[in-house]
Amino acid sequence: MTDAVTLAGLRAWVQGFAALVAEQKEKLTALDAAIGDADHGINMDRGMTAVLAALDSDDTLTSAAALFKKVGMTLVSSVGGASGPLYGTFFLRLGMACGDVDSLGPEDLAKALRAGLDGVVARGKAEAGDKTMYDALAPAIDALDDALDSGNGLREGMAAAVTAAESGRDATTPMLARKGRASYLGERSVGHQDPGATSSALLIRAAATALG
Amino acid sequence: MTDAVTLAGLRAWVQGFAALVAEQKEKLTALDAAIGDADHGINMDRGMTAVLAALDSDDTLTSAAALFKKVGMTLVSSVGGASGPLYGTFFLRLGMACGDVDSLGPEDLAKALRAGLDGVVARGKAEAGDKTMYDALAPAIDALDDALDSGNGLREGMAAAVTAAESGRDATTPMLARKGRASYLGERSVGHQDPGATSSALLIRAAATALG
Amino acid sequence: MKKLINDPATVVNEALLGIEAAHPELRVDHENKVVIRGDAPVSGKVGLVSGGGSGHEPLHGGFVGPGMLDAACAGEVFTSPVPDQMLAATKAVDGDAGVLHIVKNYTGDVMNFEMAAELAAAETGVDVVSVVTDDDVAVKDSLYTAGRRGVGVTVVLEKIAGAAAEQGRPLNDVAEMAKLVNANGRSMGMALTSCTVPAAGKPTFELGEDEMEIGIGIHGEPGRERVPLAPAKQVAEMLVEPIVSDLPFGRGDGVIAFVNGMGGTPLIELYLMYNEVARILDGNGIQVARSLVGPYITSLEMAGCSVTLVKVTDDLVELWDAPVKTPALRWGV
Amino acid sequence: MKKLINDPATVVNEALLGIEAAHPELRVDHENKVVIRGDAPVSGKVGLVSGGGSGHEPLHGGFVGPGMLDAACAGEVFTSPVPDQMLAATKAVDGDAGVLHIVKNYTGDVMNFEMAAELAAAETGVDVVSVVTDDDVAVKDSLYTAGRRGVGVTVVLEKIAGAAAEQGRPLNDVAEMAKLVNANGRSMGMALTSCTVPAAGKPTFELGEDEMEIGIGIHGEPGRERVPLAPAKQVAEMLVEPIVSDLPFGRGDGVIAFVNGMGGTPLIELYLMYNEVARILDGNGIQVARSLVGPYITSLEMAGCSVTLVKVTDDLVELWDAPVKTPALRWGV
Ligand SMILES: Nc1ncnc2c1ncn2[C@@H]1O[C@H](COP(=O)(O)OP(=O)(O)O)[C@@H](O)[C@H]1O
Ligand SMILES: Nc1ncnc2c1ncn2[C@@H]1O[C@H](COP(=O)(O)OP(=O)(O)O)[C@@H](O)[C@H]1O
Ligand SMILES: [Mg+2]
Ligand SMILES: [Mg+2]
Ligand SMILES: [Mg+2]
Ligand SMILES: [Mg+2]
Repeated sequence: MTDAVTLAGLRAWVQGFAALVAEQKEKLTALDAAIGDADHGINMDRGMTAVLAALDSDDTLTSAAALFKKVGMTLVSSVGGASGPLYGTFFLRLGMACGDVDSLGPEDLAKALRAGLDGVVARGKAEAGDKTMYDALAPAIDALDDALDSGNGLREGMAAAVTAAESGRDATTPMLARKGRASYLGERSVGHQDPGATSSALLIRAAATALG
Repeated sequence: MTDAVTLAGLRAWVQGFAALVAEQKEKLTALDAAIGDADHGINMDRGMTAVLAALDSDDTLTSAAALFKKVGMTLVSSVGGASGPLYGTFFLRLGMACGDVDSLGPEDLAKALRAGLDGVVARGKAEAGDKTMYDALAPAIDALDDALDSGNGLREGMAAAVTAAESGRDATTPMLARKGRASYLGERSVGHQDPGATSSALLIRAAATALG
Repeated sequence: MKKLINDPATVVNEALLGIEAAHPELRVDHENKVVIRGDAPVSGKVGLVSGGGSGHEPLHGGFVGPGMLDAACAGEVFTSPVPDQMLAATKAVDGDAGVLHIVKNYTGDVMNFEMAAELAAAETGVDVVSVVTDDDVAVKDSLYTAGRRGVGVTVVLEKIAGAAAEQGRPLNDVAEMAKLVNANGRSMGMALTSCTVPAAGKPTFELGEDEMEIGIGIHGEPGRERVPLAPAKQVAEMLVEPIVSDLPFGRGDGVIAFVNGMGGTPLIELYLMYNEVARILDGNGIQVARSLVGPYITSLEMAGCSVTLVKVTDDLVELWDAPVKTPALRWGV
Repeated sequence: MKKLINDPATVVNEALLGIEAAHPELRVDHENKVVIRGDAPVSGKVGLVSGGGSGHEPLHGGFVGPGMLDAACAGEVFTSPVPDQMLAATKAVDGDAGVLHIVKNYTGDVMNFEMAAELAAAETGVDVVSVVTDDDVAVKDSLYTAGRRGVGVTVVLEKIAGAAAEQGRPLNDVAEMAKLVNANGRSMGMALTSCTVPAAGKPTFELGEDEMEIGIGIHGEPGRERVPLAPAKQVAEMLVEPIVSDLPFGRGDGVIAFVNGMGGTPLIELYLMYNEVARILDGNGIQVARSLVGPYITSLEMAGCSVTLVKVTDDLVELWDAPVKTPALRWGV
């Protein structure tokens, strides 16, 4: 059996993420209303809707690099706010790391995801425990690495990543925000789940569904 | 028995009116909220409070003319809105008609009240049925005249005046306003009791209590 | 009631203290609650006095200064000032060229200004001429009412009459200009919410979440009719159509177009409304010579807006463009 | 949700159409949602570009014009604009003297302007310097947060930097002036009500009839603490005390004192608040050199206010007094 991820699979991941964001739009916005400015769902949905349109209208996306560059640029150009540059940078770095290929193996995918995460950190300087999307993404990618290292296939690795992302997301609730708008609330940010961590958990879930 | 009205009685009338206005302040404002701008009770109470202060602080008020001039000027200078000039003019004309006396008989009082009413009309051009204070004052003064003409004393006359004022006041409810702010509402003014007619009924009631 | 105040009884006096502190170029007569141009009386210049109930800020105190009003009398919230105030204002701005009283057509305002004019005639020799604004087309069959209310046109009139006075024109000219503006101006307003008179403590009327009032005045009075909430495009039509058909305004007419905020509506919505109004005017072949967008004649914290159109000739536009230096309107200086 | 809009999705675009229609002296790039000074680029002059989420009007578009900004980028409501917009704005105002980016300190604004500066460096040779405003003292221990928010000082900074640029000063001077204003400015805000993001449809937070939020920003974010409603006098103390003790401001200091309305609070209350603020400053021996009272950096229809103090020297006051001609601030011309 081969675990190789195809371009079609990567597209399906992006489209699946767009679908989950659209479905969870109100939820994400409500979470942002509690500790931010009530627009995270609106922002992400605006961005992923633009991404879907961009993918449809562009048939030059014949490599992982091209595909994710398109996704990243589209997010940067349509989302705004904190999540635009952050998700945008994630996909731009992801694409660069994937390179000009139309299929890649689990280890390469894991490396590329890590590169995307590094991009988020480079842009936003978030650390573990700051109550941001990092707290969902980082554990997920660590879990994927561990699974693959211990000889599991992509399906198992992705399943582990989803579990890690979602417990990472849930773990943001008791955290005191140190980045983004939520940090302005000080103690009052405690007890609320971070919207960005929540959308990032959707990103990982979509990956598992499409690639796992 | 003498029906002559003394200066003390006239003062008591003014003070009684002030007391009733203070007591009915919210009611008058609520009526004005429905078809006006929610300030009639506030306006009248501000004015009559100023009047009480003026009467206390002034010991030159040794004639009906002086007393009512003071009341009228104080209302003009402290109430504003439509009711300030209207009630102010009422008392100014009332005082001029009473003249430099410290007591006067029922007929003279009735004549003076009529002069006050004429002042209201001169200032505001209201006619019967316009849904204004006129619709309470005019029937009251007519009733007083009739009672005195048919040989009744001041007490009976004043009792008749109160009845007439209050039915005049109630009769404003179905009227379509043709003067003042309420007239802007057109049909929507129908079904609401006129605030000014309501305060005028209090004026007559206070007169009956003090002079009747 | 949620307001940034200390005591409902002292709102007006305290706001006047704030105006005095924020605008050293103005004088405030606190006893009479009159905001006065710092260099008043300007000798040889017609003095412009306006005033009315408070709660419409910046009207009128925010329009005191070179090129506009010489003095503004502040009444209690939504209650006309008293004659003593107008008399004091008239004396303060009398530069021996006469004084113009600018009065919004409300029974209380008209009667109090009338008494003030009578007192001024008796006490001082000063010539006083009064102009009354009555531009609100929401008031129908005005023959059987107190007449139309004075609303948005008052702002345009005070600017244009102020410019005429600043040019040294005689009292009658200035009054004529003022009447011309009123005769050629029409307004219509609407509300999304009511407002609360501080001394009353609760909203003047209640509006459902899905309702709006069309044809309101500027005193939290209920309007002519209550209708379901509608998109800005339709609201603009409900306001502009009756204005245009009333004067009427026709193809080729030039206008000053004024979209006014009622106090609680943010600027982003007013600009959006202005876009709709401009489209409708364009569709009717009406040319916008000048425009004004913002909260200039308000009704406390009421959410809503009004539209005012004034048909203008070149000389009126010139007077509109003339320098003005007041807290709320300032250009050319 | 009661708003004068057509569709939550098009509020910003339609408001920009209104701004364009109402202000012929400005240009609007609708594709990039940028308001541009009509005569831009002014060759030899440093170009000033700002921008941010919409819903703060008149900030920033209302401050575009001679003596202030050259261009303003409008993001979605409460959402930072995207780099493409800032890049387009930067190109539009590049007069070969460099471009200053004025950025309010929010993670999104900072990161998007950063990306725009990177793109500008890559695509065009233009020098871009960025200044970030972070004056909100409500944000405590800012070392462990995204830092303090940029609020009221932004208005003062844009006016003063705009005047410096208009004088033909070089990019670094203009940037220094801007940083000086931010370094010497502090703000604090409060809310009586929440506000509703059109696309969200319901208030960002709920406040009881007897509660207020102290230490709010300008995005309907909840504040630092929720306290019982208090008289204006105490509200003024809650806002001014933390500002004065933070910089700190001391006896003899001269300041620009700015009482800002959040969008839903009427001017009469803002003047009343200004009176309280002026008293407190007076009690602290702080001299008010200049003042500004009104809704200049708002949070949609939120009721509330903020206080901003900027310590000024004579040369800053001179720049503040310099001519400015924008929709929202206009004097000296
Ligand atoms: N510095 C940062 N690093 C990583 N993630 C961040 C950072 N700042 C904010 N975020 C994420 O962005 C989310 C908010 O996104 P969004 O609401 O779309 O932007 P904005 O805060 O500008 O309105 C937060 O929930 C958080 O997860
Ligand atoms: N032209 C008029 N003639 C007689 N009474 C009038 C006239 N206009 C108004 N009123 C009376 O004044 C009352 C309103 O007074 P008030 O609310 O104090 O003044 P305002 O309408 O200026 O707020 C009305 O209820 C009506 O009885
Ligand atoms: Mg957000
Ligand atoms: Mg009334
Ligand atoms: Mg009134
Ligand atoms: Mg945002």
